Amino acid sequence: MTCNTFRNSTLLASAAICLSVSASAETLRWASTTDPQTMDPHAVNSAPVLSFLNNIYEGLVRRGQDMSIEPSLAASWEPLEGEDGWRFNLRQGVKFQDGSDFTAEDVMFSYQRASNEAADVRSWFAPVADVRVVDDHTIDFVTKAPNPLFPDSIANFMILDKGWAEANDAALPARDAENYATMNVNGTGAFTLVSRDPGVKTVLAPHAGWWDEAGHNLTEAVFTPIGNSATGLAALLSGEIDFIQPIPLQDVAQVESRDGFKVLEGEETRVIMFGFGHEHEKLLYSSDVSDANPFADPRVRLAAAHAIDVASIDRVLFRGKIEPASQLVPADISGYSEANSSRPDYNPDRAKELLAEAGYPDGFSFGLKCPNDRYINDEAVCRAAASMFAAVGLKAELSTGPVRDYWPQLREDDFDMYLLGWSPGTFDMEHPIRFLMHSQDNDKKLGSWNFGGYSNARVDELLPMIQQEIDPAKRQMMIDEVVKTTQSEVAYIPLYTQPLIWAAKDNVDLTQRADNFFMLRWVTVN
Amino acid sequence: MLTVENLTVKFPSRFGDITAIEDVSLCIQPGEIHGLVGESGAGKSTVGAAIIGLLQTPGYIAEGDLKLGDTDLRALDPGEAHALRGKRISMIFQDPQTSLNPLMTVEDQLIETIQAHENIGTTAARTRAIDLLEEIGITGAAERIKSYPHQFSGGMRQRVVIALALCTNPELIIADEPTTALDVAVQSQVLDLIRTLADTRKIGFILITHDIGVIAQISDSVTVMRRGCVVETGKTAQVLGAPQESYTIGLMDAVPPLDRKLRRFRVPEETHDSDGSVSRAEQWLLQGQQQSEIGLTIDALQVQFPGVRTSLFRRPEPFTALHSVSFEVKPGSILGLVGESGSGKSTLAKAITGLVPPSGGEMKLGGDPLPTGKARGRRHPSRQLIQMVFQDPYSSLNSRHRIGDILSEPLWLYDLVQDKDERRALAADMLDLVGMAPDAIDKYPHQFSGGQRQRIAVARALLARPRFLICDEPTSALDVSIQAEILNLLKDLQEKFGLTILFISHNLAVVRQMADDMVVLRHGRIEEFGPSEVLFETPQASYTQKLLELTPVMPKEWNSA
Amino acid sequence: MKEFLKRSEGVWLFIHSPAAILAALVALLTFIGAAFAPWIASVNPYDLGSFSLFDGLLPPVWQEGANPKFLLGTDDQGRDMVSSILYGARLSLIIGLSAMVIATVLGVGLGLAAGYYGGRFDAVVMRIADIQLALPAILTALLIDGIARGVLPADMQQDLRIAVLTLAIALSLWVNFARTARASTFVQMQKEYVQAAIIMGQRPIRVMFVHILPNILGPLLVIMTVDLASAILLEATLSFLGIGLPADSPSLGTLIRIGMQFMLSGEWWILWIPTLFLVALVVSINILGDFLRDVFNPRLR
Amino acid sequence: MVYFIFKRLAQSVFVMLAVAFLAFSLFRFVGDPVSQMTGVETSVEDQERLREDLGLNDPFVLQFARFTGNLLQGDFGFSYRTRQPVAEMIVTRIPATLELGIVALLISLFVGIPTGVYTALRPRGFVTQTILMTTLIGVSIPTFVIGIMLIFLFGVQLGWLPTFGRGGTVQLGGWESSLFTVDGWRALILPALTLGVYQLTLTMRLVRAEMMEVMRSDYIRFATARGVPMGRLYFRHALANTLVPVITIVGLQFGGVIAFSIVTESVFQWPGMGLLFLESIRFVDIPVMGVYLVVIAFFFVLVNLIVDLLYVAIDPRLRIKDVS
Repeated sequence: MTCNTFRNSTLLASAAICLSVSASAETLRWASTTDPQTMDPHAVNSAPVLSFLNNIYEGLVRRGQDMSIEPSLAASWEPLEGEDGWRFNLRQGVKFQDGSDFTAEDVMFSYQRASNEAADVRSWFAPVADVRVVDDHTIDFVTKAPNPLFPDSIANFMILDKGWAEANDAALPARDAENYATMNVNGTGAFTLVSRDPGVKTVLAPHAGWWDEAGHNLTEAVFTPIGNSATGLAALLSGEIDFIQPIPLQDVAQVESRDGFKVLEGEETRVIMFGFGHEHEKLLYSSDVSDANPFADPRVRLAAAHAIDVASIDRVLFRGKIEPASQLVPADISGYSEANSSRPDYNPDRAKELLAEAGYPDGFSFGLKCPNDRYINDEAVCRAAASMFAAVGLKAELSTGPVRDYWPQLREDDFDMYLLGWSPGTFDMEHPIRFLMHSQDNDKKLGSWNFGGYSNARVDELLPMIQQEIDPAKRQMMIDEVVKTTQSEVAYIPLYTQPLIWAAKDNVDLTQRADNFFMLRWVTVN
Repeated sequence: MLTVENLTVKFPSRFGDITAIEDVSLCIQPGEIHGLVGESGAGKSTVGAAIIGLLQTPGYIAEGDLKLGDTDLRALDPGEAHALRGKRISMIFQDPQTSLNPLMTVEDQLIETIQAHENIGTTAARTRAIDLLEEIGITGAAERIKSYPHQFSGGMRQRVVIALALCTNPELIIADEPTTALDVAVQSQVLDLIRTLADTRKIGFILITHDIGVIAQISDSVTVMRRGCVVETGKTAQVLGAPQESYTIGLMDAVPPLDRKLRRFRVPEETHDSDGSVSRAEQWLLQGQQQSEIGLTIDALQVQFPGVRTSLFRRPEPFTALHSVSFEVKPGSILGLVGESGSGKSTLAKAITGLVPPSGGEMKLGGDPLPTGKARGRRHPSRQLIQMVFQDPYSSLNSRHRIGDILSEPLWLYDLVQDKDERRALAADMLDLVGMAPDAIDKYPHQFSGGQRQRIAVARALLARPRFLICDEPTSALDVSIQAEILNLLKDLQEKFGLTILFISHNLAVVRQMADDMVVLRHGRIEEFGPSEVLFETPQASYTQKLLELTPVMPKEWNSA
Repeated sequence: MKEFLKRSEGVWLFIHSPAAILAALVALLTFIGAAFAPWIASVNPYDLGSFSLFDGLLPPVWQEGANPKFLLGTDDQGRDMVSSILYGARLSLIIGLSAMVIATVLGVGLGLAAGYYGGRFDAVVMRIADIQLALPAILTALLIDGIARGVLPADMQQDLRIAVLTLAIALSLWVNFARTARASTFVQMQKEYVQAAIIMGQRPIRVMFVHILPNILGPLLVIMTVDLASAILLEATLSFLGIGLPADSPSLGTLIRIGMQFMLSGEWWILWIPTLFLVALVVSINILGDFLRDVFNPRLR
Repeated sequence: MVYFIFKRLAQSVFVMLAVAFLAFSLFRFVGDPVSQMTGVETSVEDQERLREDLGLNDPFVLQFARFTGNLLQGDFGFSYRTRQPVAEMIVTRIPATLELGIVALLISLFVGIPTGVYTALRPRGFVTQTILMTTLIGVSIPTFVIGIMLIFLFGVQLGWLPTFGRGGTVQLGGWESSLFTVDGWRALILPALTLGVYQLTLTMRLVRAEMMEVMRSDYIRFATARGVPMGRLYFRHALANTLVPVITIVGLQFGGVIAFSIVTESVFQWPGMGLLFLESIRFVDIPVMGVYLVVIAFFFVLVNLIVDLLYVAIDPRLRIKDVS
């Protein structure tokens, strides 16, 4: 490979950088904003951790470049006969990175570990009634009800080596104190951990005994978290890193204008939306309406939807890189309701009419809460939206804050309207229905992110049916009904699908997956 | 050796050049001590600075010739001038506390100076330095040379300064107020040393001072300066003994004699001619005399200050500033309190005014016990009855307040006059009484000279209608002629209003002019207490005798007026 | 006459210092612009209805594609940069000035009292000052912000963001005042006019504030200007770290924080115009501080 | 002397305890650690259980007592975010911050003192005015803007220096140092410069002011009158006497430098304590924040103690008793 094709500086100093960067031909240096908090695949259910660890650990199933489910540690699976659940036929001859064999006992152990109270990922196993080891390479997951999506939902359920974990006193995920698995790994995946300096640098190397054919040509991969996006961009442009995810979208032009770099753009699966305090009796932050909650009226909610000019948000704030959203998942997610793919148009006059019909011809003021460090341009979008609301008489008192105290505020019902982004963990429409549309029900663990308390009996009724329906057509019909209902009631105002923007040197070939996971096994450095 | 001819120094300012000294001519021979005397602002220090080439920027020599031997000092470039400094001309400053670098040992400073002008090894330089120190009276110099300046007492430190000026064998030393900061005894030693050096080493000295006693004692010749000009110059005995100029005559008249008590000083122009009518302020003060003259008795007063704690386990030794001091200020009299620095004079004043709590003994004001320290409430009558005039007129008046506000404050505070306008009128009258123009009332303190400020301070004290006045070195910061005026004023007021005064001073001659009785204080103990005339004529304590002996005086016949 | 000359010394020095004149001019114009922002600015950037995203990212008039309505262009929300800067300067100055005033009152009060009473009280005040110094400004800001969030009702928090930020900045600045006031008070306590006042039986409050305070104002005035500059910068830094003001009521610091995103994107004006403005303002205030220092301390001339 | 140090230590402990208390009292308000520790799919019930396990539902005083008690026993707890021992996390980050702070300080001293002396001796020169104005502008630009500007100028456009991180480091008995490799030094230059600009200006102005004062003192005039060579006069006599106030302020500021390195570290992705602290705030990592604050307070009191001892070393008046 050449030292640098993007800059022909004759300076010694810059040459030195290049030498250090390209000391080993197939080293990939990459950066992202957040460091994975832990190397334990069951301790934390967060995207940075799962994304990173998917390079080291593997699940029974995995997602391909197009997000489709494909066999991984399970070579195949089929529904159980006579009871609800799935049988997984495990792949033979798979070895962990320390050389020990992969068996059904490891899956069993990992299941117990991941479904333990100390694990943050245990919600994945809520439908599971029992797990049985059939033989060394067969394991049954018995579910409480028919669950056609179960294999899809455990793509991030990663398998640890039982013997290794027990020998190192890491049989359970670390909850308040660290254990061996926090800093050490033993997976079956394509890469293994060479060294880790949390928050500074993590080095990976290929796992020589990986069962699958390596689609990459790396000998080493070095990860550095860079929190400040400007610094990250500078690091890429100066050649110190080969790849960064994400870059700010306003810098896309800058990267593209330079030789030797490329920008990878795509749509994430995350839909950004506004939510309402449906069940609130009155507005919390209003200076003119104190005894009622206008947002309880669907006409007001629809007026708010008509007030938003997504096209302008796209043009100015996102430079044409977002897709307007009509429902809570983007189009390529399973269960997407094609039948309900239109969203309320930008129509301020109609909005004013609706407000007048609802009895608020002059509008009213209310509190709009937004995070300022969670989603791309979250604060700017809210400011723009507030300005658009104001144009139809909806005077938003905007309050933005870091996500660390944003969630508590939402949980405490401290809002009139709020911004939320949702990425379906299972890549299926059922996920947002379960978390965002079903009535809040702590016992059944449903509607846990339905902060506004939207409640529709028919939706509640349909959710279990959707979850259990095996026939795709019937299932889609039910989903269409849910989407139609929630659209007509304007349960949420879906705004757009968040874009995914990565940048890399020209000589790096990689795959951008819609879940924002970066998979080293598809990287080639030329 | 040194000839100064028609020297004029100017300081450019935004109002054009200000002439600091004009047309000054001097001539100094080897071994001669030439006194340069004058009141503040006379330009004496500027002459010294011009000769050694250290005029404060942006001052410059506008005219005149400066010659040291054959060297034309004005023709030197900065490098040559700097090389000449120390080598041929050196200088001694007023305050030995500040003129030595506190961070370097005496040895370093001496060796550095010697080596700056001579190509000489460090060992040789050290030997020379030690010899020099021994010569000027520092015993055990070989050890003490290793010390830092702060480890020497004031007099010893001034000797070190002299050694530094001397170590390069200069032809001329300019001594700028070399003894002003020193006590009488030390002053005498330093003056003797200068005399000896002039005689033995044939060094010419320019002795700049405001103290005519000092000049009289050691200088061979003298130049009297005033406002940048030479008034009179010549042999000391001739200029001071038989002054020709009226200014010099007035100056000599203002010098308080040690050997007798004058009723009043003869002041050239009496600043305030009283037309005989009784002013309103005077009337007001006299009205306040319901209480008759008041005395102060001090019995076994002891003051201790806590020492600095240096150990976790030992309580620090307290420092005793006053050891069981007892004396009495008779009603309507003036008691003089003399002592050298550190004798406890000021502590005593602070104890009486309540600033410092005594650890033992008691005080009585006019027969009533006087509460001490914090026990004395803000509203205690003594707060009004006892007033104080401070040493430094530049610091005793709040520079941010107008004179009117300063003077009205006691009237308001003690609720003596309720009406604001009346207070103002009375303050103006009081200014008149102390010899100031009443229009001063709208001005700020910095617009007045030291003497005028001291008058204002006296006026402020009077406006409290006090019966007992403490004057803590009220004239030591003033020029002699001003001192004479203030002393006259105090005498007049005391007589007129029957005040009782505690007059604190280090200057025996001044005390003699003022005091009826006298206390001599030393290291916090009373050496002697008695009627002042008796004490001056037949001192009993050896300490008092020594003090009287060492105070520089003019030959009797000079001060014949 | 002498009085006049003494007074006019500052004036004389001033008219002979081009830097001071220029700085005063910049500061004065900023103050006027900030004070009259609601009347000068074409739009009110706090009024969400007064601007539109449609006008977003327009360049300054001298660049191609500009709209003459927006002299210095618009930001990503379509806000007029000129108006934003005027309002931003207004907010920055309100915060800076109030923080400075609070810090002065608090610091000078404590410093004066510590210097006056000395002893144990002094020791306590100085320990508190140590604690404050050991808590960096950002932490103080977090602390105050957090307490306000815990104590104040929710609907007041947003309105009080400015007050909270101001208080946080003030708290991290007061120590400087306290130390200076204390040291100066120690010096003044040795002066005879103070002793005279105490001997006369004046109330400590009067001695401190009527007698001592006017005499220590000089150095305090210098610190006040320097700290006004630091307060404005500190506000900018806190905004950068995300504990400053919300983006819908932008101060200069917030404008710069927002502008940072556009550093490389070609919309240079969103970052550099507010930055230049801030630098000009802070430099001017600092130059005036220097000038005051020279006036009060002739030895530095 | 021993008593003096003892007294300072007692004061230091008090200050640190007070800082710990203040710091701890703010944690309740920073946010909810549990919502940061768990994923979106975690049930409310599981969150509540975690909250209980961490003792977050206990009364504030109890939480503080537990924190201080553990601290005094040397138990610094575990990070909520990474589950690592806090002591280890902080200790591994200390070298980076200290090296950055000290190099910034050294830059400020080695540039600030000479320029301060120069500008004091030639107060009216053109060069002096230029230096004064440049540094004034330097301190008027927010640190984060300076940092990013430097990165893009030297890192991207010129390509001379790295844009982030510490570069090559060497392990020296647990102390990870970047001072022993060329690479490390290259990485250090920009952040240290960014952090040092303010400090430099302060030092320079302070030296200048003090120097101008000292140059008028009697002992300098006396030394001039004795013909002491100019170089010696300026440096041995004048500069030495300006050091006491300079050390006071520089010492006081060093605590601030360490704390303010938060901004610099965040801009340069410098793996020091400040960066760790910022991450901890984001994740409401209470144990890390608490220990960080106590460590900062410790550095502050330590620096103050060193400053006091330096006084004694410099000024013989404090070292040797006055005999007179």
